[in-house]
Amino acid sequence: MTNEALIGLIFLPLLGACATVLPGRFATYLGILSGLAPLPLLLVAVTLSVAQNGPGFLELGGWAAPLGIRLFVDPLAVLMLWMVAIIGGLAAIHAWCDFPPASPSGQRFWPLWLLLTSAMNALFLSADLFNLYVCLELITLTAIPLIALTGSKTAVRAAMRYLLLALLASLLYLLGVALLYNATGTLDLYLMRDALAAAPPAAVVATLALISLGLLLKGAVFPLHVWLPKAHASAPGPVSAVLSALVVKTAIYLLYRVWLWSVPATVAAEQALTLLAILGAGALLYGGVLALLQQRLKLVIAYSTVAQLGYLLLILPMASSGAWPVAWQGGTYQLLSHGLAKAAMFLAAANILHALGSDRLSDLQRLDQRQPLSLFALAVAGVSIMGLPPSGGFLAKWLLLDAAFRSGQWWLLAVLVAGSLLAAAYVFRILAASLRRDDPTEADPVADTKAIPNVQTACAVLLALLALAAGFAAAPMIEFIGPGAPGAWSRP
Amino acid sequence: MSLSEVMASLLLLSGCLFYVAGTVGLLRFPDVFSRLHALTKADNLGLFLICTGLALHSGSLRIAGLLLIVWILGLLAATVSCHLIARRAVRSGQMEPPA
Amino acid sequence: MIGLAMDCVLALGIVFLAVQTVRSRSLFQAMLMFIVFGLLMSLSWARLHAPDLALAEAAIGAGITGALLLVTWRRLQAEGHDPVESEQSAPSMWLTLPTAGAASLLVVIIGWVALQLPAVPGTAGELAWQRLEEVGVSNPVTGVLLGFRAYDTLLEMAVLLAAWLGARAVATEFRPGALPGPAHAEVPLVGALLSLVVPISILVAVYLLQAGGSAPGGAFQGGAVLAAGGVLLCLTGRLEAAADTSGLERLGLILGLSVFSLVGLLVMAGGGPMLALPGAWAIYLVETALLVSIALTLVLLFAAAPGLRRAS
Amino acid sequence: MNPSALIYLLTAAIVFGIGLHGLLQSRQILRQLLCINLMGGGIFLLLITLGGGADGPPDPVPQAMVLTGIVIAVSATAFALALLLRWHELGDSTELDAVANADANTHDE
Amino acid sequence: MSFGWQALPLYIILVSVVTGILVFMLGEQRQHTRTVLNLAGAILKLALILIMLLAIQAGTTFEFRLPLLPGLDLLLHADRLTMLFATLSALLWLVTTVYAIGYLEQSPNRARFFGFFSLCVAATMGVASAGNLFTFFIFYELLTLATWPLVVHRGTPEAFAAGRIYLAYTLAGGILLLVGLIWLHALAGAGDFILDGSLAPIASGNENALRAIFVLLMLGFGVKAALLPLHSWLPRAMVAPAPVSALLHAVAVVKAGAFGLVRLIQDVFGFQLAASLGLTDLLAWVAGVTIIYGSVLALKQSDLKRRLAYSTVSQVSYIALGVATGGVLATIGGLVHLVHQGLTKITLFFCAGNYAEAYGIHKVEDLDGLGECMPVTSVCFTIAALGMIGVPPMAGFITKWHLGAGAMAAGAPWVILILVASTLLNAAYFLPLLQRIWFRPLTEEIARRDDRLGRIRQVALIAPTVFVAVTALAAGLLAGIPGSPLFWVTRMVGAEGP
Repeated sequence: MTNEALIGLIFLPLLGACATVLPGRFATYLGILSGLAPLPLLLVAVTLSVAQNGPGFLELGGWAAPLGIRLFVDPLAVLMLWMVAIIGGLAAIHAWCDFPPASPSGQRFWPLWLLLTSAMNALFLSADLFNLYVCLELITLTAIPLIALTGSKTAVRAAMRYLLLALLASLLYLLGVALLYNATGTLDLYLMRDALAAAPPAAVVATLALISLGLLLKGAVFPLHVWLPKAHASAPGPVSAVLSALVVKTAIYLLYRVWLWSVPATVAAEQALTLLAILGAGALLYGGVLALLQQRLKLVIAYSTVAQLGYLLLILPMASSGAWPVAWQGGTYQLLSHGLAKAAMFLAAANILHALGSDRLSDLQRLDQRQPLSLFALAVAGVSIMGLPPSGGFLAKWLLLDAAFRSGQWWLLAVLVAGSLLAAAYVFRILAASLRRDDPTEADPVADTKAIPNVQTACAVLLALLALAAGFAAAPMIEFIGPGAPGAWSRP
Repeated sequence: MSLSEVMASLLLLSGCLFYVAGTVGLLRFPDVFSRLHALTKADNLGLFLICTGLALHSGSLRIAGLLLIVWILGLLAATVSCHLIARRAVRSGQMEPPA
Repeated sequence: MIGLAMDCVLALGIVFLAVQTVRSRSLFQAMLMFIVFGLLMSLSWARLHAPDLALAEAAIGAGITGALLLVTWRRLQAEGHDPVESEQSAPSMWLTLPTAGAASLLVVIIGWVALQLPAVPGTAGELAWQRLEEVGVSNPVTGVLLGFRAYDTLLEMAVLLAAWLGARAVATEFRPGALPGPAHAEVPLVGALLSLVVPISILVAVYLLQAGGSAPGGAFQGGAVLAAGGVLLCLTGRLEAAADTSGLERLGLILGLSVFSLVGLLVMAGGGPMLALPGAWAIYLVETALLVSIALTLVLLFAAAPGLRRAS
Repeated sequence: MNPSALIYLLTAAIVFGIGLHGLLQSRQILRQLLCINLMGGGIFLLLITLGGGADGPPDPVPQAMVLTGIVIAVSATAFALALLLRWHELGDSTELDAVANADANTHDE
Repeated sequence: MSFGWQALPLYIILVSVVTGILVFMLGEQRQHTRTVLNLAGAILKLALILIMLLAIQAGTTFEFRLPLLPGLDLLLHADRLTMLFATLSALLWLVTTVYAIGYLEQSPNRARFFGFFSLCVAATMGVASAGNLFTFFIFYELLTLATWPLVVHRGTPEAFAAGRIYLAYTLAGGILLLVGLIWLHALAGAGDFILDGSLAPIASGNENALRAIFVLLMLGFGVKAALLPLHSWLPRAMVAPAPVSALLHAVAVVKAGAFGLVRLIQDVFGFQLAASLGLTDLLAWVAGVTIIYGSVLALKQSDLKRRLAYSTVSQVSYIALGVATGGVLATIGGLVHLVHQGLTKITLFFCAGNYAEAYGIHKVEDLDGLGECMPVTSVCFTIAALGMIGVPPMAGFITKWHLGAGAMAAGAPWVILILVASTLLNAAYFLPLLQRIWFRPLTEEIARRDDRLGRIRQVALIAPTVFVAVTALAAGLLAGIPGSPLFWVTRMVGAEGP
C-alpha cells in the first residue's frame, strides 16, 4: 500500500499535468483535482507506514540499486512531502482565483504548477544522484516560467537571471555527480559511503565541493543568493509562496542528504560543515540587514528568505557532537515552520498588493483597517519568523539555541541571537508601516481598496494559523523526526 | 597492400585534395558567387571521391550502397542550399562583382 | 597512431571552437561556432565508441539546438532588435582575469580529481551489461534508458514537456507572421527536395526507433530526425503558425509522458514493480509514443507558436 | 591511462573551463546560453571518457546519462530562448548589466 | 494534559484571549457589544480568580501541562505568588477597562485597542501562572508583542519612535532572558525549573555559570522592571494613551518584570543559593541605585506623566530591593509593594489622564488650582501621592517600614539610607504638585477652558479613579486586618518563606 502511495505522490500530479494540457474544461478540472487533492490522503498512508516500519526503499522497475533507481522515504522526506501537500495545496487554492483553470492564464499556469508539485515530490523521494539532477532541472524549468508568467519587465528579468544561474548550478552539480559515479560506480545516495571512504579524501572533498556549490547556488545561500530576492518578489503570490517555502528548500534538503547521509564521517569533517555553517551565518546576517533596507513588502519577505535559509545550514557543524539530535530537530522544525510562515507572508503580501495596488511600505498605512485579515496573517507569520512564542519558529529557535549551547559552539549562539534580532527588526518595520496613519484627516482609506476574494484571505490566514499551531504541536512531530541523519537507520 | 587498397587510398587523397581546394576557394574568393562556385563544385566531387574510396576500402556492397545514398543526399542538399544562397544574394543586390 | 592523431586534431578543434564561441566578437559568429562545436562533439562521440550519443548529438545537440539558435536570432532581427549589439564590447580586465582564474582553477580541479579518483570495479554499468537480456533489448543504452533507469527517461520527458509549457507561458500573444514564412515556397528546387527529404526523415526516424533495441538509435535520435523534417516544413512554409494548439497536438505533446506513466502504472496494478516494462513490445510501444512527443515538442518549440497547421 | 582518454579528459576539463569563463565574463544572454551549453558538452565528454569510451564501448550508464543530459540541455535552451524573446519585447537590450541598472531604478516600483 | 477543573489557570488566560479575539472580530462600529463584552470578560476573569483563590484555600491544586518539546512543557499552575499577582492584575484590568472605555470614547481604532488590551492581560495572567521559566518566557514575550500595538496606538511618529525604543529594549531583554534560560536548561537538564532548591545540587562547580545565568535573567527581567541602565523605554512610552500607561506601569509590563525578579530570587535560585553566590547583593545594589536615580530624574521632569514614569522606575525597584535584601520582613515589604505600588500608581495615572482629558493639562505648571475645579480627582491624586511618599499610615509607609525593619534584621543598614533618601526625594517631587493643586490659584488660561468631559465619560473616568484611590487608601489603613494585601503576603512568606 505504501509503495502505491509513494508512486501516487509523484505520478498523480504528473498525469494531472498531462490532463490539464488536453483540450476541454473537464480535463483541466479533472487534472487539477486528481493531481492535488489526493496527496494528503496518500501522505497519511505513507506517514503511518514510516512511523510503524521506519524508513524504506522502493525499487523502481524492480531493479535493485546500484543498477536501478530507488525511492527512499524516511521521516525527513515525509516532512517535506507534507509541506508540499499543505503549502502547495493552500497556495493552489489561492491561485485558483487569480488563474481560473478555464481561462487562458489558467491554461498556462496549472500544467506547470502540477509538474512542479510532481517534481518536488519526486526530488524528496529520490535516492539517485542523477535522477535528482533531472528532478532539479524539472523544478527549474517549471518554477521559472511561473515566475515570468505575469510578463512584467521585472519578472522576466528576474526569471532570466534565475534561469542562467540555475542552469549553471545544475551543471556544477552534474559535474560532481559525474566524478562521484566514476569513483563509486553507483549513483545511489545511500550506497556510496563505503566507496567514498576508500577514495582519496581530498579528491572526494573537491567533488563534494562542486556538488555543494551547485546546490548552494540553487538554494540561494549567501553569497550566491543574488538571484533570489527579485525572482521571489516579482512572481505571482502563490508562486512566491511555493518558491520560498519549498523550492529553495529542495537544494538545502539535498545538501543534508549528501553531507549527512552519503558521505563518510572522515570526509564530512567538522571543517567542511563549519564552512557551510559560516555561509549560513553570513546569509542570516546579510539577508537580515538587506531585508531591513528594502522599501517593498515582497522584497522584505524575499530577503527574509535569504536570511532564514541560514538557520538550516547552521546546524551542520553540530553533526558530530552530542547535541546533534536536538540540532537536527531544530533544523527540521525550522524547515517546517519557516515554510508555513513564509508561505503565509507571501500570500498575505499578494493579497495586500492586489488590494492596495502597491506593496511599498509607505503605502501600507492603515492596513489594519483596509486589509485586517491579511495583516493578521502577516503579523502571526511574522511572529514565527522572528522566533517569538508562541509559534513554530520559536520552538525551532529554542532547539537550535539549545543545541548550540550543548555543543559549546558559542559563535553559533551569537549568530542565532543576532539573526533573530534582525528578523524582529524587519518584521516590526512592516507592522509599524501598516499601523501608521500619517494624515488623520484623510478620507476613508477603505474606499480605494479593492476587495479580495475571501478564499484568498482564508488561505493566508490558515497558513499563518498553522505556523502558530506549530508552536503547540511540536512534540509528536519531533518524536517522529527522530534523532537525525547519521543514526542507525540512515544506511539500512 | 592490394590494388584495391591502393586505389582506395588514392581516391581518398584526391577527394581530400578537392575539399582543400574548395575550402581555400571559400576563404580566398572575393564574393558570394565565386565562393559558392568554388565550394559546391569542388566539394561535391570531393565527396564523390571519398565515398568511392571508402566503398572500395570496405569491400561490402551494402556499405557501398549506403555511401551512395550519402553522396546523393549530400548532392541534393548542396544543390538546393547553393541555389538558395545564390538567390538570396541576387535578391539582396550583391550581383555586381566588387570593383 | 592515426587514431591518436585524429583524437588530437578533434580535441584541438573542439577547444578552438569553444574558444571561438566565447571570444568571437560577433554573436552570430559565436552561434555558428557553437553549432560546428556540436558537430565535432558528435565526431568525438563516435571516436569514443558511443554511436548512440553521436547520433543524438548530431541530431539534437547540433541540429535542433542550432536551428533553435538561428531561428531565435532571426526573430530578434525581425523584431527590429539591431544585431549591432552582437558586437561584444571587450570585457574589462577586472572581470576577465578573475573569471579566467576561477575557470582555470576549476579545470585543474576537474582534471586532478578525475585522475585521483580511481575507477572502481562493479559499477552499475557492468551490472547493466550482465543483466541486459532481462530487459529484452540488446542495445545497452536503450536497456538503461528504458529498463534500468526508465524513471529518468520518464522525468526527462516531463522536462521536455515543461520546456514547451514554459515557452508557451512566457510567450507574448500570437502573431501570424511568427514563422519565417513561405519565402522559399515558390522555389521549385525546394519543393523537390522536401518531397524527398521529409519522407526520408520519417523513414530514418522509424528505422532509428526500431534499431534502437539492438543497434545505435532510439526514440530520442529518431524523434530529433523527425523533428528536423518538421523544421524543414516550417522553414519552407509548408506548415504555418496557428493561433491555437489543436487537440491532436495537445494529445501528441503528452503522449510520451502519459503512455509511459500509464504503462508503468498498469504494470504496478498487475502486481509487478512500477515501471518494469514487460518485454520488448512494451518498450517499442513506449518508444513510439516518446518519439511522437519528442518530435512534436521540438517542432513546436522551433516554431515558437501555439500550434501549427498546413499552409493554405 | 590510455593517451586518447587523457586527451579527451583534458579537452573536457578545458571546454568546461572555457564555458565557465565565458559565462561569467559575458554580458550577452545568448552567449551565456552558448557557454552553458559548452559547459554541458564538457561534462558529457568527461562522463564518457571516465566511463571508458577511449578503450572500447563505454559504460552504458553514463551514456544514458549523457543522452538524458542532451535532451535536458536542448529543453532548457529552448525555454531560455523563448524567455529571451520575451525579454527583448519588453526591454531593449540583451545585456544583463543593463538589467542591473534598470533594476536599481525600478527597484522601488 | 488534562482539560478539567485542574486547568483553571488555562481558562483564566483563555477568557482574556477569547475576549480579545471577539473584540477584533466585532469590528470598529459595534461599540455597545464591545463594551459589554469587555466588561463581561473582565468580570468573569475576576470571578474565576476569586473561585480559584477559595479553592486554593480549600487545598485544591491547579495544574495544566502541555508538552511542547521533548522534556519541556507548557506548565500553568497556581501558587500563592501567582494568586497575588493574578488577583491584582485582574482587579486592575477591570478598573482600567472601565476607565479606557470612557477615555477612548470617540477616538479611532478602538477595536484594535481593546483587542490587544485583552491579549495583554491574557499574557500577564500567563506570566503570573507560569509553572516554569520556559512557560514564563513564552508569556513574557507575548506580553511584549501584545503591548507594542498599544504603545504605538496613536499612530503618530512620536508613538512609533517610542514603540521602536520599547521593542529594542524588550526584545533585546527577551533575547538575554532566552540565552540565560537555555543555558540554565542545558545546565540543569530537563524539568520544571521553578522549584526551590533544584539548582542547589548542581551549584558546586558551576558557580560562575550560575552567576552568569543569574545576571542574564536579571537583565532580561530588568528591562521590563526598568532597572537602572535599562529603564529609558518607560518614560518614552508615555506617548501612549493614559489607560496604556496604567497598564504598563501598574497592571502588566513593569509588574511582569518585577514579578520575574521575585520568581528568580525566590523560586529559581532560592534566596540561600542566590545569597551564597553574592547575587542578591548585586540585585539589591542595582535596585538601590535605581531607586535614587529614578527619584532624582523624576524631580527634573516638567511633564506630569514623565514625572510619574520616573517615579515608577524608582518605586518598582522597591520590590526587587525587598526580595534581594532577604529575611521575612524585607521580603514581605517587597512583595506587598507589588500590590501597593500597583494601586497607588494606577490612581496617579488615572488622575493624570483625567486632568489631560478634562483640561488638556500635561505640564506640572498647569496644575495650579485644579483642586477647585476637579475636586474628586484631586483628592484621589493627593491620596495616591501621599501613599507614594510613604506618609503613615498610607500603603507606602507599610512597605517602607517592612523594608527598613527587614534590612536591619538582614544586616544591611545601607538600605535604610536609600529609603530615607528616596522618601525625601519622593516628597520633593510630589509635594510641590499637591501644593500647586490645592494652594495656587487657578490660572486665567485654564479657567477659560471648558471641562471637556461629558457626563457619561465623567462617570466612566471618575468612578474607577475613586475606586482605586479608595482601595489604595484601604490597603494602607486596613493593613492589619485579614484580607489586606499585607495579610496575604505575610501568610505567603510565612508559608513558603525564605
